[in-house]
Amino acid sequence: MSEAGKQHPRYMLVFGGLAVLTAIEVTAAFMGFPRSVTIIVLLGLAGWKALLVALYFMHLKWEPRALKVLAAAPLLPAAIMVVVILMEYV
Amino acid sequence: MDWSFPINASTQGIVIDNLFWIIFWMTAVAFVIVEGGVIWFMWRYRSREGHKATYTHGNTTAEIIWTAIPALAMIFLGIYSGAAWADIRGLDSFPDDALTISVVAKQFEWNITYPGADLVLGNGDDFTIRNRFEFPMGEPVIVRLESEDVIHSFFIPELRVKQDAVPGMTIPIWFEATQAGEFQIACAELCGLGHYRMRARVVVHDRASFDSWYRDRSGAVQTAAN
Amino acid sequence: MATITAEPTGVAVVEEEHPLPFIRKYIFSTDHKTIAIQFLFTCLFFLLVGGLLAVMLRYQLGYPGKPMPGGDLLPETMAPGGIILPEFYISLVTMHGTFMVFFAIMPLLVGVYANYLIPLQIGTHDMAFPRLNMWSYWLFFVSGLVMLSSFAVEGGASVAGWTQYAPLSAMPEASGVYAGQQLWMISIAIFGFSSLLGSINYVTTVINLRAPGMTWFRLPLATWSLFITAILGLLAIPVLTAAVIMLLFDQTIGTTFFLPETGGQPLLWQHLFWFFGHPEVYILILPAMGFVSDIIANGSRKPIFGYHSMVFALISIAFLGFIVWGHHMFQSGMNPALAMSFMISTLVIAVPSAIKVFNWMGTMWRGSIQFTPHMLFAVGFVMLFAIGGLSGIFMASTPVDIYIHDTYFIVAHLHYVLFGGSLFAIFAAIYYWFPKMFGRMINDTMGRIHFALTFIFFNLVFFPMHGLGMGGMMRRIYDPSQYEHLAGMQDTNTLVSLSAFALYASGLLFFVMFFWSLFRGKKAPVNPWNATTLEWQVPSPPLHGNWTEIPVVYHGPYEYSHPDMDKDWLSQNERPDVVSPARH
Amino acid sequence: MTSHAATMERGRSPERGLGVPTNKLGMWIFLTSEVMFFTGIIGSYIILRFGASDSWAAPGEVLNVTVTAVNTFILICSSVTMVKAFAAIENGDEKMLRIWLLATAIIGASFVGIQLFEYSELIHHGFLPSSGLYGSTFYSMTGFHGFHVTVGVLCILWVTLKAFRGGYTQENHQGVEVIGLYWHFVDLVWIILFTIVYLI
Amino acid sequence: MLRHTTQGWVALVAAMAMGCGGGDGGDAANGDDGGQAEVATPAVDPAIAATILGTVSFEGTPPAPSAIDMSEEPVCADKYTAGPPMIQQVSVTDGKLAHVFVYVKEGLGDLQFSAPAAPVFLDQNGCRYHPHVLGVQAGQDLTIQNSDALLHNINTQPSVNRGFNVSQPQAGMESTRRFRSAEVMIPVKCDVHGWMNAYIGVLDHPYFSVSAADGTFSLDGLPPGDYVIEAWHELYGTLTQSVTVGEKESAGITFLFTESMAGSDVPLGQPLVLGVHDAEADGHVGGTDRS
Repeated sequence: MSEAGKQHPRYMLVFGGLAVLTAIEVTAAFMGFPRSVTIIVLLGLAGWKALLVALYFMHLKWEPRALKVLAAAPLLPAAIMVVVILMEYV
Repeated sequence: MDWSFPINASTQGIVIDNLFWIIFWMTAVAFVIVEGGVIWFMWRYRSREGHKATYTHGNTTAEIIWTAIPALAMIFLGIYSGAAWADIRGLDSFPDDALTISVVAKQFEWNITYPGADLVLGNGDDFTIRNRFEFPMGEPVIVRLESEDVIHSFFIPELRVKQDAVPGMTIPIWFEATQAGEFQIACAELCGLGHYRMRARVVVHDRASFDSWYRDRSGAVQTAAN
Repeated sequence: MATITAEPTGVAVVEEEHPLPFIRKYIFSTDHKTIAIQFLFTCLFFLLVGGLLAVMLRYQLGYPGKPMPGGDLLPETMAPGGIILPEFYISLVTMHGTFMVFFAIMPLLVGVYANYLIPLQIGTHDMAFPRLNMWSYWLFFVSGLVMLSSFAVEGGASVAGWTQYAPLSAMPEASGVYAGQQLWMISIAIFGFSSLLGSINYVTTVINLRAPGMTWFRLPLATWSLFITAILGLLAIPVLTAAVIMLLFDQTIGTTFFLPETGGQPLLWQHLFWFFGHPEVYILILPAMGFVSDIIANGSRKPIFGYHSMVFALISIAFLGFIVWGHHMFQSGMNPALAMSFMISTLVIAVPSAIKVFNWMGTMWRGSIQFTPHMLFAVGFVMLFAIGGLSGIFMASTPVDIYIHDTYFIVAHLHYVLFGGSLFAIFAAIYYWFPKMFGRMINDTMGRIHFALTFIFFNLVFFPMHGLGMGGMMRRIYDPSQYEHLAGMQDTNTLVSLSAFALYASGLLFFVMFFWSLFRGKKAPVNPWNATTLEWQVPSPPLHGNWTEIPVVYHGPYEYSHPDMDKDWLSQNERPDVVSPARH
Repeated sequence: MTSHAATMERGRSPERGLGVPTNKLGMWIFLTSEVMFFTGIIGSYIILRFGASDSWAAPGEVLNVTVTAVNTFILICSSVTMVKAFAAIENGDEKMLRIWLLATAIIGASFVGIQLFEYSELIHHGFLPSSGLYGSTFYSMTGFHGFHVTVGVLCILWVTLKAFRGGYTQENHQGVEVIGLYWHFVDLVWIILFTIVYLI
Repeated sequence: MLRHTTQGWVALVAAMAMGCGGGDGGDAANGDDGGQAEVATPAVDPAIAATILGTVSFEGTPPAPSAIDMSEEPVCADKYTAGPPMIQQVSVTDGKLAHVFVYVKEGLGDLQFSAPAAPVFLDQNGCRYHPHVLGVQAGQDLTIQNSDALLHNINTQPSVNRGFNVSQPQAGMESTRRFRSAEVMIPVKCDVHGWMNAYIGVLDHPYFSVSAADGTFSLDGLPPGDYVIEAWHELYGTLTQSVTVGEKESAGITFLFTESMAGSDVPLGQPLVLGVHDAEADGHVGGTDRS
């Protein structure tokens, strides 16, 4: 099947990463940083974790480029939708 | 059958009507080219014995031309409309010291609240009239639109004014009437079974008659208050 | 001059290897062709329903407050003594829009022809996921029935307009409709899932199952447009599904997404709806453009003019479709600065549309045009779509939209695009592919008569609406005579109504002809229109599995009137032995 | 344009188009539309929250972050067991496949269980879908995610059953991979939800 | 429900056939299917039946009536030759209060009464409801008529019954609806004319009455026994009295509303538990205005 089959990524390493990041998130949320900072940090961490899952667990890292593009495609309209509607407030 | 606009009685109406006719003539040209072309081709190139179609996959020059021309037209239109829009609805287009009137829509009535003797809304001496909207011509009027229940739309055809009234929002619009007369507010956004009859009387006064009307109305309210 | 002697590749299925039992063959079939035909019949039924609703509401507008003939058959809650009640009128308006958009036009374009054409035109056996395909149909069927049943429940069908603007749609105490509103939401949620299954199928199939040699730029434009459409559906319809479910929650379990009391936002609904709704508009027109491209090339016996720019126009329209939705909301209280940017993107989208129109004309130019019904309808599409596109420019310009927004000018515009555009293309497609689908021919003369009647009455119905709109007649009003500025327009409204009845009648004529040809039409040859695309290389109708040996593709889809050939068409799968005529 | 030989070549290759097996491609395409579905719901949440931020309580006040953090960890675990299952069958180890799949199903189910428990607690304390925007968005987002997890669990159980029947081999195990993709996607969505719903 | 549903389908089919085929539109008009089981009435023997007669009087000065601005509705305005119509929440004529809904709140035990066949009428005339306050028995037909040549809509907002919101765009139109269960009071309004309002009291027994202009009311044909009688007014809330009547007796009671009661809770849409003595029987029922 997909090339991933031959050389397995170190799943346990990724798992550890996710666990640690989650822990960091939970603590960071209650450190009492200024709200804006907290939000940025948390979103950053969440994005990182999401990326880990997508790249390693979903093997996107080893997929052909076309599939990477296809997987990322909906993020564009999604971003457009949210950002544009948020412009109501500016 | 009259297929024309109702008379125009506002300053923004002039802009809107001009723009409408500009677009009308632009599209009219395109209309003639397309429809005329299609019909002529249908006749000119109808299949006949021993006549074979020309084998071509296209012509880049032609395509560039008929891409560029509409593009230019649209750019022109965009700039023109953008400017006009800014003058009518732009946040900085609002006059500073205009008579401000609050219009609250509900199924299926327009409640118009006037600022009372002190000409400031919300100072106790405001008075509200149901389905009757009176204001002076020749000076800008600001309307603060609200809705109690569902979405309505504040539409006065002769003034070329239309704006939805959305519950939970206060939406200001301004306009300036150029002639006195009696018109109607119509609801232009489906708001329920009474939508088709959600109308109110609009009376545009000249300054003098507006003053007298306003005086007895607001005066009346004050006596009631005392 | 060298003459091409060509011999086609691929072997079509000629007899069913293992015939299926009735129920698997006709009811729960997984054959894309059977499913397409199931869609066809269901959608034609909903088309009739939607048209009937239109006839009723046109009666009220033509003869306000007069008892409608046969109206006394309706219960007292709809039309006491045949007099249509305002609440029934607005539910007619709502359901007319709903049925036409969701249950007639869209599935006619996508459900029927994406299913039928894609596997045939790309040269494969069936869809990538035939079972999902079957589910897609049956879910559609259920959602249609749910929508239909909302007429029968207490309080009647939805009255909030097909756009279901909150809070009217979320407040039964304001609309007077309880179950009807909820059924609308449920039905559309099911519908969303159905079309999701469809889209997955179409996209996957086109990407992965193309025949050898069927490169992206050898795809017929019909398939191209259906592919793009499927992508639009994939990305837009889930948003609607989410939105209707949230609205359903507002109606039932007391959430307040769109109710202002606790900070909910009515405008959010409009944004979500139109974020779906505008791509939806292109879902409703792109396939039509694809069909028309195939048919005009065939009917003019010429390669399509500017194939590549046609494809890129499709793609750019689809992409722009995601950033123009705000032009439905210029007067909705949306931030005026936002309106400005939406206006620009909207005007931009006019350009690719113009390219397509001119390319169709370029295709007809110096062609050898045949006056078959499908060609007539395709040309009719070009003429009427052009009008619809041009009238769209008026409302794209924000200041003008202040006046014409929510007037009959909009109604005229959208019907020129959806009826004059999509539905004409659908008629063209039905005439064009009928022989392939059912193995019988439709009588040309009958077809031409149907075209003439439809074309004339269509324009009589919808062109005057521009005038009504300029006069300031609002949409969805039950009785224009209530307004001074509309008082003078009753005769126009009556004319429109009468023409509308005639238009419906000519529609009925089509149905008669359709079913007559189904049983009595003369047998159809394999390739009655001398067309080049692959679906014309299999028997009419094709059998389950389409091909025993997949064809190999050598040419673009529109090799008509090649100078080096005696016959004036060259099928995509014909192996040229002397020279390759593909010159681009 | 490509020479005929080239196109034949391209045409004949077993995986045309993206060079991805059809089932997998189908799942990925389905996931793209799932992204848009969740955009509809999460996007509404973001927009509403921008508009009326005062209707939200500070993190931890209403919602129990500790329990949910544990739950998040559990879901991540289930993702790991899922990839383990996939890795196992890629090496042809059908026994481990069954074990890992079973583990995934059980862990996934427990996630749903804990979420239901959380709901009952919240409802007991009077936090309902009808409690303003906070309640509306919270229950919709987590509810739809929970629904997706439940569906995932059912599918995994079905795959597990097939695995016990020996339905998957080293050569042919697309089913495992495809359901795996869905499962990881659901996990991914939760990672986002946990952050924006519970921590922000 | 089912009846209504079939009606709807008939409609649909009929519509399909466009003017051919059968099906009766008739009186499908149950905003609420006439649900309640028709129980055979244990006829209250007229020989022993008692009567409660009484008057409602008022103390203090009622709020000044204000004029209704009907200038935008000439059709209605023209019907008022003698001066403009007045909003009259409180109509007092020499110390007697009209528009008071008086009914037996407790004491009937578990007697069952079947709804009378004759409908109760609510007329819309001159953009006012006539009568302004009325009672109807659960399951009894309520026939709403439009005597104005313009659009009225009848928007009821009950809390225990299913509400309805129907319109009558033309003069002479009639709609018939029913309420399934007892509810005092159901507010009725016309959204087209904001000033139009009325109140409907729904009971599952026939012992109710509305005080006339002279404040009098009567509850006839009562079985002997002790009763709690409640008087309801849209502005002054409720008063209750206990009264005992023997065979063929005729007891007289009076209710006295005072100016000071203005603003007290006005119960709307209170589900009634008849027969059971509830704590609310002391004149101040917790009002729940539906909003």
